[in-house]
Amino acid sequence: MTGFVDLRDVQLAYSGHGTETLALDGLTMAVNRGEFAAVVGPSGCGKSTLMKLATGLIRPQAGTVEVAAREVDGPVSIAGMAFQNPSMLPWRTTLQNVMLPLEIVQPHRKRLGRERAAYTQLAEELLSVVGLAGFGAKYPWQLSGGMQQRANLCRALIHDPELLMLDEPFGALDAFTREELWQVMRDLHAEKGFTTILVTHDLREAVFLADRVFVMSARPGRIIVEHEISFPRPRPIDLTYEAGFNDIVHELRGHIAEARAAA
Amino acid sequence: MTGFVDLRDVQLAYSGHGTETLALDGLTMAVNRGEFAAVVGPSGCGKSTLMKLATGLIRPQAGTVEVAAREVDGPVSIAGMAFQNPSMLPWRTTLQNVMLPLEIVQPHRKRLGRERAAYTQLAEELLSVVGLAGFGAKYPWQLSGGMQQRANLCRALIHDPELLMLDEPFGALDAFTREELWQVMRDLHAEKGFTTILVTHDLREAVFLADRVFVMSARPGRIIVEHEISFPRPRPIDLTYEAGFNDIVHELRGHIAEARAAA
Amino acid sequence: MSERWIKAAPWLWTLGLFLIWEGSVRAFDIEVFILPAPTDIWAAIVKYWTPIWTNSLQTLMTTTIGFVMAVVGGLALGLAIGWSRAIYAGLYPLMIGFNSIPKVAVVPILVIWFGIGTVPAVLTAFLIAFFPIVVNVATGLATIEPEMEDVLRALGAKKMDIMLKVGIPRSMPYFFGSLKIAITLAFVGSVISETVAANSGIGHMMLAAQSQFNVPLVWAGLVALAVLGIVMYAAMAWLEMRMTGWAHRSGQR
Amino acid sequence: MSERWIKAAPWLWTLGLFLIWEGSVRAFDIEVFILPAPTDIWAAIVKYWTPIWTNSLQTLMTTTIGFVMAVVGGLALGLAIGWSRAIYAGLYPLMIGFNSIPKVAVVPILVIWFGIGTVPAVLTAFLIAFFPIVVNVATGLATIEPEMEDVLRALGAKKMDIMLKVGIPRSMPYFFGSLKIAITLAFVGSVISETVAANSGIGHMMLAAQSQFNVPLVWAGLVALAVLGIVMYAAMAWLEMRMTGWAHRSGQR
Amino acid sequence: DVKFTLDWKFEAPSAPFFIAQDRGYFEEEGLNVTIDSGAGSRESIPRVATGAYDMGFGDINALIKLMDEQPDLKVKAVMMAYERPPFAVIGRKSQGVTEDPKSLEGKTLGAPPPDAAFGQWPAFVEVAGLDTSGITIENVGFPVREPMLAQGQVDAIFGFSFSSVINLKAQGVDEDDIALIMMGEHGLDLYGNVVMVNTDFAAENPEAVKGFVRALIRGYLDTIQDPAASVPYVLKRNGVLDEAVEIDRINMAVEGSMATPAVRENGFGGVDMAKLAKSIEYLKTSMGVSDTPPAPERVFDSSYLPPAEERMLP
Ligand SMILES: Nc1ncnc2c1ncn2[C@@H]1O[C@H](COP(=O)(O)OP(=O)(O)OP(=O)(O)O)[C@@H](O)[C@H]1O
Ligand SMILES: Nc1ncnc2c1ncn2[C@@H]1O[C@H](COP(=O)(O)OP(=O)(O)OP(=O)(O)O)[C@@H](O)[C@H]1O
Ligand SMILES: [Mg+2]
Ligand SMILES: [Mg+2]
Repeated sequence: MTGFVDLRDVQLAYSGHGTETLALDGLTMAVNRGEFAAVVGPSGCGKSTLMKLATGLIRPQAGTVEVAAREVDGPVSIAGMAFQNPSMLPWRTTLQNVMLPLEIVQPHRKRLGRERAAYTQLAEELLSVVGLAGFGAKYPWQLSGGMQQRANLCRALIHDPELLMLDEPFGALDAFTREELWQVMRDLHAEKGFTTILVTHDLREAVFLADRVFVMSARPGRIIVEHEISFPRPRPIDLTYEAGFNDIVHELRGHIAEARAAA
Repeated sequence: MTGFVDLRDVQLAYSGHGTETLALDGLTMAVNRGEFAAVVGPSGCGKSTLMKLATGLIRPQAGTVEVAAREVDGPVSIAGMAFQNPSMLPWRTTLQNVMLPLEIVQPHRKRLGRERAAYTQLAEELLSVVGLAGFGAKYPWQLSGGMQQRANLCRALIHDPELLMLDEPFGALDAFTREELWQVMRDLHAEKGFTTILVTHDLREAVFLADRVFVMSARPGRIIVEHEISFPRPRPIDLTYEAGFNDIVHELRGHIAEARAAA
Repeated sequence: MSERWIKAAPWLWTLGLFLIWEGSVRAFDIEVFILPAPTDIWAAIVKYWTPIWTNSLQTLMTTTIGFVMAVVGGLALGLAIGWSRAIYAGLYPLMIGFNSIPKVAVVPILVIWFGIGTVPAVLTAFLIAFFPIVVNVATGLATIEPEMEDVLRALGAKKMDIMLKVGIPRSMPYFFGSLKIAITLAFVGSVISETVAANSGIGHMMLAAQSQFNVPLVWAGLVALAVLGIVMYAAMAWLEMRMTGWAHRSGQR
Repeated sequence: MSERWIKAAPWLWTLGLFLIWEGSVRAFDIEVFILPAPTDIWAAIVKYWTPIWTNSLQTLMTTTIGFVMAVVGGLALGLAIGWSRAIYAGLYPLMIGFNSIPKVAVVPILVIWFGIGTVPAVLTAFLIAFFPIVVNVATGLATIEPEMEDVLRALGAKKMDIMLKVGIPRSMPYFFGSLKIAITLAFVGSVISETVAANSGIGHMMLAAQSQFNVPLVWAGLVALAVLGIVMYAAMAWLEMRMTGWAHRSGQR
Repeated sequence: DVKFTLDWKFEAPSAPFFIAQDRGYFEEEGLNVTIDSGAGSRESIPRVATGAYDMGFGDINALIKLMDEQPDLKVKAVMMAYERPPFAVIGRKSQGVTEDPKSLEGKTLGAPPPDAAFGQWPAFVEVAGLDTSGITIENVGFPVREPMLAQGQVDAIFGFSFSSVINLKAQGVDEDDIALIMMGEHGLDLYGNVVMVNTDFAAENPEAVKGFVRALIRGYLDTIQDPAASVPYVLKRNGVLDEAVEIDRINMAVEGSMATPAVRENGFGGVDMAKLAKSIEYLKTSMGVSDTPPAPERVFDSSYLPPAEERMLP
C-alpha cells in the first residue's frame, strides 16, 4: 500500500564540523490521502526532521520519500507547513507574513493581483479565527510567543494546501486557546479534507485530532507504534473527558515511556 | 508587606508606529524570598511582559517594581532568566551559550579564568541533568526545538541566581522529559532556595511546582486570582495523580476560563 | 545625555575642529600653501562662490548618474553572485582584480574612448562605487539564516521567489550600509576623473586653482566636496531608515 | 553544475576575458598605447620581472601596514560610534566629509609632514580603507536583534560586556564584508600615494613607465595590482569563513 | 646631511645628480646626500619651503609666482640648471601645425592645467602675436596628453620638449611628423629649473650649500660632456627605463636647456639678473604675478656658486 505521504526505510544523518548526528534510521510510515496523522515521541527524536523530509526541505541519505505518488526530489509545492519555530519574516507585518504563501503558490499567485481585497479579507478572517483580529498590521516581534505561533498556523493554512504539516503548532498556548484551535482544526479538516501530519507532545491533542497516531523511538528515530484512533467524527470536545479517550492516552503514554527507556 | 519581588500598580504600554498596545494595567503582585511562584493566563495577556519588567529589561509607565527591596531602574544582576524564545547566540556552541552568564555575573566572572575546568564540568553536568549530555559542542541550530529549550534552562541556572525567571521553559518538551525536569526544578529549589517565577500554560506544572499560583486576566493583564498551593514539600511526582491535586487544577482552569470570557 | 546636546553635537564638533585648525595654523604659523586657515578658505568660498556653486552642480550631477548606475549594476551583480555559484566563482575574482586597480589609471583609457567631459566622470564614479555594493549584497545574501529561506522553500518556491521575498529584503541592511560607502566613493571617482579630463566640475576647478597656486580655493573645493558628501550620505541614511526600519529596532527604544 | 566546473570557473573566465581582449585588440587594430594586448603585457611582465616583483613587495608591505591600521582604527571607531550616540552624532558627519575628499589631494600634505616614501603610502592606505570598516561595523551594531542583547541585559551586563559578547560577534559578518572592500581600497590608496611620493612601489613604477610611455609596463603593473588584490581578498575571505562560519550556514549544505 | 627632492621621477635629466652622488663629488664636499623623486617641478617648492627637504629642484617661474604671493617664503634659488626652459608646443605636421607659432591659430590644443608650459601660454601669445580667437584649449590630463595628439583628437599639446617629443615617438608618431615649437625660440625668454634651498638651512649651513652646488655642477659638466655616459647612473635606479630613449632624452635636454649659447659663454649655473628681471615681467602676463614682484636678487642668490672658471663647459 502506498500512501499519500510515503516514507520507506528512510535514514537521515546531519553532518557538520566533522561530527555526524544520525537523526532518523529505518523510518517507514505511510499516511493516506485525507487522513489526519499525529506523530509523537521524545524530545530530539527526529520529528521535525521527519517533517522536513516529507516536504522535501532535506533529502534522505537512504530510503525513499514519496508524496502524492511522486518521489520527492525538492520542496513540494502542495504543502503548507507550520514550523516549530514560527520564523516570521521580520520585515513583513503579520498580515503580510500570513499572505506570503499566496504570493508563491499557484493558482493564488496569479489571482492575487486582481483579487487582493478578497484575499486580504480571507487572511484577516483566518487571523480572527485564531484570535488575532486586529493584529494584522503589527510586526511579528510585536506579538507574544503564543500569538506568533497562531499567526504561523494561519500562514500554513491560507493557501488551502493539500498536505498540511504542523510541527507543535499549539505548544505555547494556554489550554483554552488550544482547545479552541483543536476544534478549528477539526472543522477545517472535515470541510477541506486535506491530509495532515501533526507533531505534538500533547497526547490528548493527538488522540482528539488524529485518525492515526505514530509513536517514534528515541534518536535515531523510527516508528515503533502505529495506533488507529477510531472515535467517530465529528468529535465533540467533551470526548476528551471520557474514559475511553483517556485509556488511549494512557496507552500511548506507555509506548513513549518504553521508547525513552529503550534509548 | 513587601516581597522579594514586588510590583505595585504597574502599567505598561508598548508603543511603536503610532499605535499603542496596553499590555499590563494596574498589575500588583508580590513574591516572597525563596518562594516558588507560577503565573498563568491566556495567550497574549502580558506574562512575558511581566517577566521583563521584573528583571528590569523594560520599565513601567506607571507603578513601581522592586526586587530585593530596591527599586528596579535597570536590569538586575541577581536574576537568571529563561526567555520564552530560547535566543541562543548562534556563534557560540551550546556549552559556551550555557556558560555565558558566568562570563558576566560576579563572583563567577572573577573566578572563571582560574577555574575554567571546574566551571566547564559544572555546565556539562547541568546539561546532562536536562538530558543533553554530549551536546555541549554542538551549535544551537544543530539542536532540536526541545533541546534548545533545555539548554536555555541551563543557561538560566548556571550562575546560581537568587531570582529565577522561567518563561514557559518546558513548552516544547514531551510529557516525560517535562516531568523529569519538574523534579529537577523541585530538587534544585529545595536545595538552593532561590526565588522563582515560572510562567506556564500547563496548570499541572504550576500546581506541582509552585507555592503560589497567580492567574492573570486577558490583556491588559493584571492579577485576578492568587492561589496558595499548600501541598507539603518535597512533593512526589505521584501527587499529580491525586484527586486533591486535580481539584486545584480544575479550580484554576475555571479562573482562566472566566478571565478569557471577561475579555 | 539630553536629546538637545545630541542634536547639537555635529555642529559643535565641526566648530571645534575648525577652531583647533585655525588655532594651530596661527600658532605654528603654517603657511597658506601648506594648510590654509579656515578663515582663508571661507574668504575663498565667498569670493569664488559662483564657480564653486556651478562646478559643484556639475560634479553632483555626474556623481548622481554614476551612483545610480552603480546601485543598479551593483545590486544586480551582487544578487547574481549570491544566486549562482558559477557566477560567483567565475566573475568574482575578476571583479576583485579590477577593483584593486586604482581608477585613476583607468580614467585615461576612458578619456581616449569617450572624449573628455561628463562621460568618463560618470563612468569612473560608477566603476569605483560599484564594488562595495556588490560585496555587501553578496555578503548579505550569504549570511541569511537558512530557517528564513526554508519558510519559502517549503512552499515549493522557485529560487527567484526566494531571492525576491527573502534574499533581497534580508540583505537590505547590508545593501544600504554599502550605499553609504558607495556614495562617497562615487564622489571621489567623479572628482578624480575631472582632474584628469574635464572642462568643468569641482575636480577641474581644484586643478585649475592648484595651477594658479590658489591654495585657499583648492581647499574651498575640498570643503565643497565634504559638504556635498555629507548631504549625499545623509540622504542615503534617511533612505536606509525608511527602507530597513525593521532591522534597526533596537534604536527605537 | 559539477564541483569541478566551479573550481575551474575562475580560470576559465579569466582565460575567456584575455582571449576576448586579445581578439578585439587584433581585430580592431587598437594601438598599444590605448590598450595593449595581453601578449604585449605578458612580454612586459617577463621583461621587467625583477622591478615588478620588488616593487610589488614594497607595495604589499605598505598596503598591509596601512590595512592593519585601518582594521584596528576602523573597528575601534565603528564600535565607538555604535556605542555612543554622542560620538555618532558628532564624529560621523566629519568623517563622512573627510571621506568625500579624494585622498590624492591629501597626499601632498602628508609628504610635507612625513617626507616621501613609505609613511605617506601607509597613511593613505589607512585613510582610504578606514571608512568602509567604520560604516559597516556601525551598521552591523545598529541592526542587532534586541532579543540577543536582552539575553545579556537580563544578566545585568554592562554595556561593555554586551558589546563584547553580542555586539562584536554579531557584527562580524558586516566587519568581514567590509574588510573585503577595505583591502582593495587600501591597495588603491598606497598605489595612489606612491605615484605622488615614493621612490619605489608599484605606483611609482607605473608612473615611471607612464612617463616613459611604456604602456605595456603600465598595464603589467595593473595586472600585478589585480593579482595582489585577488590574493589579499582571498586571504580576507578565508579569514571571514573561519571567523563567521556560523553566519554562513546556508552555504554549508 | 642634505635631503634633496627632485622635480620628477628618476629619468635621464636627473643624471647629473646621480653622477655627483656615485662619483663621490658630494662625498668630497663632506656631504651625505639623499635624493628623492618628485611629483612635478612645482610640487617640490612647498617641500623645500616647509623644510621637509633642505634643497630641491624645481621651476623658477613657479617659485617667483609663489614668492610673489608669499613674500616670506623660505626658499631661494642658488643654481640655474635649465638656462632655457623646455617649454614647448608640440604639434603634428600632418594636422597642419608647423614650426611657426602662427600655424596654431584655429587649432585645438590639449593642455593639462598644471602644466608649466601651458602656464606660459598667455605670455607666449603676446610675444608671438597670436590671435587666440580661433584656438580651442581642451583640458587633458598628463596621461592622455600625448595619446590624444597621437590619435589626432587634438592638433597640438603643451609640454616639455624632451618629454613630449620622446613620448610621441614612443607612440609611433613619425619623427618627421612632429612639429616642435620651443617657446624660448620665439621670444619668450625665461629661465627653467633651478636648485633651491630652504633659507633657514642655507643660513645655518652655507658651506654645505656651496659644497652641494659645486659638486652638482661637476655632475652637470660631466653630463654635458658625455650625455650618453650619464644614462647608466639613472638606469641603475629605475629599472623600467629604456636606454636608447633616455640617451635621446638627455641629448635633447643638454642641447635645448643645459648647454645653451649663453651657458657656453658665461658658464653653467649662474643667471643674468637682467634676463631674470625681464622674465618676471613676462610672468605678470602669464601667471598673474603682481605689480610688486620679488626682486630678482631675492629670487636667485648667486653667492653660493663657485667662481665662473669652475663652471665653464669643457
Ligand atoms: N541542522 C542540524 N544540524 C545538526 N544536527 C541537527 C540539526 N537539526 C537537528 N539535528 C539533530 O537531529 C536530531 C533530531 O532533531 P529534530 O529537530 O528532528 O528533533 P525533534 O523530534 O523535532 O525534537 P523536539 O521535540 O525537541 O523538537 C537532534 O538530535 C538534533 O540534535
Ligand atoms: N515589542 C513589542 N511591541 C509591541 N507590542 C508588544 C511587544 N511585545 C509584546 N507586545 C504586546 O503585548 C501583549 C502582551 O505580550 P506578552 O508577550 O507579554 O504576552 P504573553 O502573556 O507572554 O503571551 P504568550 O503566552 O502568548 O507568550 C501582546 O498583545 C503583544 O502583542
Ligand atoms: Mg522539533
Ligand atoms: Mg510570552
